[in-house]
Amino acid sequence: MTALTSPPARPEAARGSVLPSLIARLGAQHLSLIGALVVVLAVFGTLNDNYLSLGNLQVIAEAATITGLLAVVQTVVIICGGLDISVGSQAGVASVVSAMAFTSAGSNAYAGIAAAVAVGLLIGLLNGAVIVHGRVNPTIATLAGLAAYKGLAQLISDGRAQGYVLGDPVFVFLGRGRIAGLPVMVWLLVLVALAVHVLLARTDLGRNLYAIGGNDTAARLAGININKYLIAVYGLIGIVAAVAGVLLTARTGSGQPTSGSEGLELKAITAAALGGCALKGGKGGVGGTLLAVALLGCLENGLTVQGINSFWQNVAQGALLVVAVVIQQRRSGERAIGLPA
Amino acid sequence: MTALTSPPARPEAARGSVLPSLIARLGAQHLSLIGALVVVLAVFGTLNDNYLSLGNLQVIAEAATITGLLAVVQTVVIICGGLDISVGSQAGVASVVSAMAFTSAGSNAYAGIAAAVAVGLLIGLLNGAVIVHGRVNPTIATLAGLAAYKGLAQLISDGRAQGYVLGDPVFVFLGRGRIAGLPVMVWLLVLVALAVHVLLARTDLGRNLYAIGGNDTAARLAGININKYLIAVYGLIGIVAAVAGVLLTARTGSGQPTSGSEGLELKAITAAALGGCALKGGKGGVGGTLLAVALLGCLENGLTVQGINSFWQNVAQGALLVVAVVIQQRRSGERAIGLPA
Amino acid sequence: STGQQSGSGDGGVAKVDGKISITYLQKQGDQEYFVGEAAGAKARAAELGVDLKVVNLGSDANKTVSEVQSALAQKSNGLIVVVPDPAVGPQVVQAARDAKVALLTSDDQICADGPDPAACAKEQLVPRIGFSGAQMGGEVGKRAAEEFTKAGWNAADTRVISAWKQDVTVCGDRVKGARQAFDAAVPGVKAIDVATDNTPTGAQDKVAATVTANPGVKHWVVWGCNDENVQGGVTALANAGFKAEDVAGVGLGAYLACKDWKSGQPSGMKAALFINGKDVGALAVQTVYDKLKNGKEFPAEAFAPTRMVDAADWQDAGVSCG
Amino acid sequence: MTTPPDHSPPPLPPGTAGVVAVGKRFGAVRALGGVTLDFPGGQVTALMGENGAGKSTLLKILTGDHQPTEGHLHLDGHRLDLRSPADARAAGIRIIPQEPEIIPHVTVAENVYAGSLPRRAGRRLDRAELRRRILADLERLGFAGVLDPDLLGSQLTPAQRQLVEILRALTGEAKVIAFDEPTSSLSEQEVEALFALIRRLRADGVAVVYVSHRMQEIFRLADRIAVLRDGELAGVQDAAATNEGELVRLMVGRDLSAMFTRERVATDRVVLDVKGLSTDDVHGIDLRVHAGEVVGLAGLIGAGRSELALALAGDLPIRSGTATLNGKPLGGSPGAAIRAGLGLAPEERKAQALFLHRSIRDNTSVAVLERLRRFRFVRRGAEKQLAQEYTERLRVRTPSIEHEVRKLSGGNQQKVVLARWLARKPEVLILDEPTRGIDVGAKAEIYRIIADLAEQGVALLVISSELPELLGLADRIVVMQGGRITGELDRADATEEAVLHLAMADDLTPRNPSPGATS
Ligand SMILES: Nc1ncnc2c1ncn2[C@@H]1O[C@H](COP(=O)(O)OP(=O)(O)OP(=O)(O)O)[C@@H](O)[C@H]1O
Ligand SMILES: Nc1ncnc2c1ncn2[C@@H]1O[C@H](COP(=O)(O)OP(=O)(O)OP(=O)(O)O)[C@@H](O)[C@H]1O
Ligand SMILES: O[C@@H]1[C@@H](O)[C@@H](O)CO[C@H]1O
Ligand SMILES: [Mg+2]
Ligand SMILES: [Mg+2]
Repeated sequence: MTALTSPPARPEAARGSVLPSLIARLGAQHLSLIGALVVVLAVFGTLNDNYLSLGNLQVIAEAATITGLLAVVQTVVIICGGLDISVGSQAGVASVVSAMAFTSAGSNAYAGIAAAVAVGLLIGLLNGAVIVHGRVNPTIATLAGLAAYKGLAQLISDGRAQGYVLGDPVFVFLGRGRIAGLPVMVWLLVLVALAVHVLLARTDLGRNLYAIGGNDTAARLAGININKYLIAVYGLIGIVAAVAGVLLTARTGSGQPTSGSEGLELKAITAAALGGCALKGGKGGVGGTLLAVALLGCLENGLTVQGINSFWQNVAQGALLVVAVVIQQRRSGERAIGLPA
Repeated sequence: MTALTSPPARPEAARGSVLPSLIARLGAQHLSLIGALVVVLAVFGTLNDNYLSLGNLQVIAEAATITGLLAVVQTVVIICGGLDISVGSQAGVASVVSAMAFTSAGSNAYAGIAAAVAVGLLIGLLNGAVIVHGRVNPTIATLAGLAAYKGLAQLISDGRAQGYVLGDPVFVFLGRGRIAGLPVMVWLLVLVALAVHVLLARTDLGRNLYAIGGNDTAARLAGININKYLIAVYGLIGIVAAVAGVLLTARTGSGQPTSGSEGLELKAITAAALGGCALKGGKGGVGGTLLAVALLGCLENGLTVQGINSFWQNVAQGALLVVAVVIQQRRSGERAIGLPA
Repeated sequence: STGQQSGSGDGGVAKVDGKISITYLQKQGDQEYFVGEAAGAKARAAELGVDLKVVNLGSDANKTVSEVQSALAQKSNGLIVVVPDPAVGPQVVQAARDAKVALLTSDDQICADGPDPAACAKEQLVPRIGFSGAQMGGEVGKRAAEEFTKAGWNAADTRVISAWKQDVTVCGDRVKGARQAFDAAVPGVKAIDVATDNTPTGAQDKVAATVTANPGVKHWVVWGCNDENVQGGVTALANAGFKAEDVAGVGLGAYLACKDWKSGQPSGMKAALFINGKDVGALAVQTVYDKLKNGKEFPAEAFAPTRMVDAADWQDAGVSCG
Repeated sequence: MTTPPDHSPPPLPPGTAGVVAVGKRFGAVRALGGVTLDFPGGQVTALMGENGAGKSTLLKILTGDHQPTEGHLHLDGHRLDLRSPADARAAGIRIIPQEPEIIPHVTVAENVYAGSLPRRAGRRLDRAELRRRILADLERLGFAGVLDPDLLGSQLTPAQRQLVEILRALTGEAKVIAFDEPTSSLSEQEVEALFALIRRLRADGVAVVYVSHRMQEIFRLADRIAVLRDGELAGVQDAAATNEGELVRLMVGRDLSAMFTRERVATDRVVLDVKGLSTDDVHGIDLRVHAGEVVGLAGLIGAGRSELALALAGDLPIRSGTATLNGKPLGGSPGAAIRAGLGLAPEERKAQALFLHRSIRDNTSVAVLERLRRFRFVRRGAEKQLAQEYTERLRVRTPSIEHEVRKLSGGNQQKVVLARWLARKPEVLILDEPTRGIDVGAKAEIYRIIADLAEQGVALLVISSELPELLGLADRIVVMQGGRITGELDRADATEEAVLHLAMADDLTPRNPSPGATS
């Protein structure tokens, strides 16, 4: 198993034992992110004794899970040259659906989850179809989805939190359970991230996704059925966004039409971009995205723990984003728009 | 004078008298937008007697002004291959600054406006510098700006509305005045739109912006100083965003750190994209963008006037966005990602 | 111009003979409380045969101005407004007066000639059906103090979590009110301000971080801008392993608190101030109707009934729990 | 007979530019090292060398696009520091780059004058003047009928894009003009016009630098020939005093076997059968290619060859007629065509074929992944082996197969495109301008691979604008003009004249560029 990052530019490094190679690979590609993460951990760890406690690290991980899930699938769609701005709204629909189906199936959690995933898949396929068959630019199509699915979630829930799932062992397990000391939610993120990483880095499907994002004409002429891939990717997003919605329900105890899901798209896209995805496609990987999710999560938690007011938090987050990317760009030596080499 | 739209593919059409050519050109390029606009006006006009009244049309125009201003400058930056997601936050800073400077200069409106524009210019130049010299992708840089400038607005205002400008004739004139029956705000939009149109379509500066966005390597090799242009464009955005912020203050009566400016970036980008700007640069024009602003404004007003609940409004707006773009794509015959011709 | 007239003295407003049309402009129209308020208003409008439109302003002061203008262009006879920010008040008042249309505010106060209702001359305050943020906060703080005392906790190992979105003015008023009342009753308990986005998940994440950063604390008091904040905080504490008896959450709204109570499980959500949005909406519509139909003057201020409820009595109080 | 680089007297003519001890590194790759070379005014200096030898890099340094890591430039006896292409333009140095850079949504006229658009007071664009200028320049340079100034950049064919670059470089005052493989996508007619132009430039005292892999061209044009090998100057020759063999030896360091020849191995089995096929711009095509046969497709710019290839490959809609491969119908999608056994190495490597940010390995294996996978996992070992094999056979100059393709020289990128399709081994292989920008050594290898494939029974359709190449390779040459087939020549009857006759059937008078001074 190689590192959680984009398919190796140098597979030699993938040999040898797992951990050192993973660290070596992640390190080389994401030095600025790792540097920033270390600085954040060191600063807040020094300022506050409990920041680096197991408990707080778990809190950070749990808080980052839903964003993390959406950032991982955002990575996939960005790699193949698209974007999904509607993930937050999709999660909202799924959250409401899961709680309502749960309730109307006589408190059956599996019914709730199944209904949410089914609806998520449908929405994802609809996005894909609009983009592929309607020939709509992915940004615009999902911008429309952002509004439309939010409205949908509000309509079916009448704008109110729906149901109450904290009496149900399955939902409680999802929201609060632990396996081997790690929150169930975090396990879920790890699972999804690993699966997507393997898909991207090790399978021909993943290769083809990079190809599509790198040069769609070339991909088409190489025999790749771009339309099918795009629809499948948006379907996958729908499913994972539904899982995120179910977790939202499990965490808050009820189905939330907008609360908790609004703005998730921006967080997910920010993480993917900070993690090294080129917004024009063809580049990026799960490893970088997860590092970025971790960095943003640790920063937000640290600022909160230090009691920094939310206004400063905004400033700090914006500044960090720029600094991390500047370092990254300098290192990669890539030319941004119009600069001399 | 040619039409308010992207540069002529066939300059012959630009000859002849102004109005017919304008209509012909707008018509040919934006048939789906015009069609959608006509449908919207007809439907709501039939349903509601007051919808097409002069009063209501003015209300629509006034309500669309601030979005319109930002959409016009968004058009410029999209044409040259960038993006500015921080325009809303910039307007927020300007709004607060205008009110606070007004107050501390002993109720001097000109001081307030000058301070806001100066700060806007500074922020714009900072964005440009980060993108050009920091080599940061414009999306990420201004995503960071979105957070940072919002935080800045909140910090300087302590998160509260600032000052009170309704006793001042200048602000009252900006917010409520009319010239020749048209609101001053709308005149401002017309002025800015015309200036930007002339810049884009009629000056070599504008043509260079199309070159930069269409192919930055070609532009660089042609000796165009891309860095200077980008910094100037972001500076221009800063200034226009500041004007939008001043209008926000004039309209609401005080400096608003976030209220009224949050989310403006998405509206501006939506309008530019719907108006025909290709998000990858090199294409678009003021005419299409203004049409899109009008369409979105008329739709929103119509839905509200009909008493449609806000949840349905979300669904309807999303759906219309998709439909308009689908029609546009079909007509232009452009191939979206990977589609057979 | 404006200075002459008092807030309630909108003398130009004439009685309406035919069908009355009213526009209800609400901030945060997708928030649970306001969804209820709109439902109450619509139900009463239907009873009265009034043509009612409800408009969601979100948190957009600029849209407030646009929508007021739009409603006036539509020849609405009366406006009921919940402003996203009180500073936009004078603009709303001005527009309504110019058009000689009846203006009532609900929930939050506005001033005819200045941005800050707290600094407003009494006659410049616009008539209102609603509640006072400071007063509601006061009740929350009082109840929180009672819970603290009843539980027998001490100041040393107890902390207060005060959670709100820091750029929402009315939120600030509420938590300040809570703090004052609480401190007056049980001085010396340290409070931690937690900046949230006013959503349950946002509050949950922020409170979770705050809790791990304060490991010595045994008991927690939680209040905030609304039920979202308090419910999120209480859930975070439950996730962090605090038992229900070590947490005293006092909600504001009761629409989320009731879900815990309905389930019958032990909960850190000990009480909540129930504001019946439905009643507020209905009362607002009724008041405007009476004025336009019968010429009955607006009362300067009519407070919606609020009531502190808990697991034992929420159903009697009429909290409907979706 | 290597002449050592030398720029002591005799004194240099005015307008001479040059590099002194110039070197350039890209990370670990040394593209150029210590090159000292003059480009005298009023002479054509040809620059030759294998793919990746450093030719484009040298030109990019000369034109301010790259800054040298060592050494410096001079012009007219003064040291020159160029920080950008704008600096170079201002100094009178121009380039026609190897890859045309076109601005998609503006007109040809604006493309040509980008950066120096005519304007009136207040920076207002002077459209009338722009039009006047482009028409005059098109006329002056002999491209009047070939290029509509109102077309948008996105509508141009590769040849037209190349013409735009030529126009760009030839407008305004220039002292030094560098051509980086300008003819690789031009057909005879435009090539002749270009050569006439270059001769005029030389007569006007311009220092012309000319990069090409085509020996014929070099000997027709050049006064001096400089050869680069592995980033170093291998020698400078007087064109009149050298020959092909010597140049090849300088370039590759050894002799190459004589002219390529191959035996006919075609069978009677029809593999590709096209009947009455029409697309939007191609009409009534009847064409058969047999197993083991190499059919050459000749024609001028816009004759419709590439369009036919794309239609067969499933990427352009077929309006009427049929095309079958071993009886299976073609059309639908590129994927379907590939599964039916057809492969197309397209004409435009950057736009249509390459994943510039991916490795050589990824680029080579993309069309063969389904043979390289177990379940859906790519077998890395097999993949590496395949990429390694073709990289070596085609002599791709690269530090490793993991190198990103965008970092390769133009010719080496072209080899990667070919590697992909040669590795796929389809039953019908269409190669559209396969040797565009490829050096002599690698060309020979590609011809050998084509011959091998034919021997294995593959049916090959080769599109090329380089007639000698087609004449050497093809068993049969089919000629197109205006979207139709105008004739077919058997190997025995095929001569350049015969092919050109068919390609220009209606218009046999070559259009000579109108005389007149260049600036
Ligand atoms: N002068 C022209 N102006 C615009 N489009 C042209 C012109 N000539 C040809 N085309 C377009 O080019 C396509 C046919 O050319 P195609 O590229 O297939 O020809 P080709 O023989 O391969 O020549 P080339 O050497 O240019 O590749 C058609 O789409 C046609 O519309
Ligand atoms: N931007 C770059 N990054 C890394 N390496 C580069 C870059 N540009 C060129 N090189 C390397 O520099 C060397 C010289 O390349 P150059 O493009 O100058 O070759 P060339 O002689 O023009 O070849 P061709 O005939 O194929 O065009 C090659 O090894 C190439 O891989
Ligand atoms: O958010 C609160 C809501 O919970 C209700 O209390 C009414 O006022 C709003 O500001
Ligand atoms: Mg080259
Ligand atoms: Mg061709």
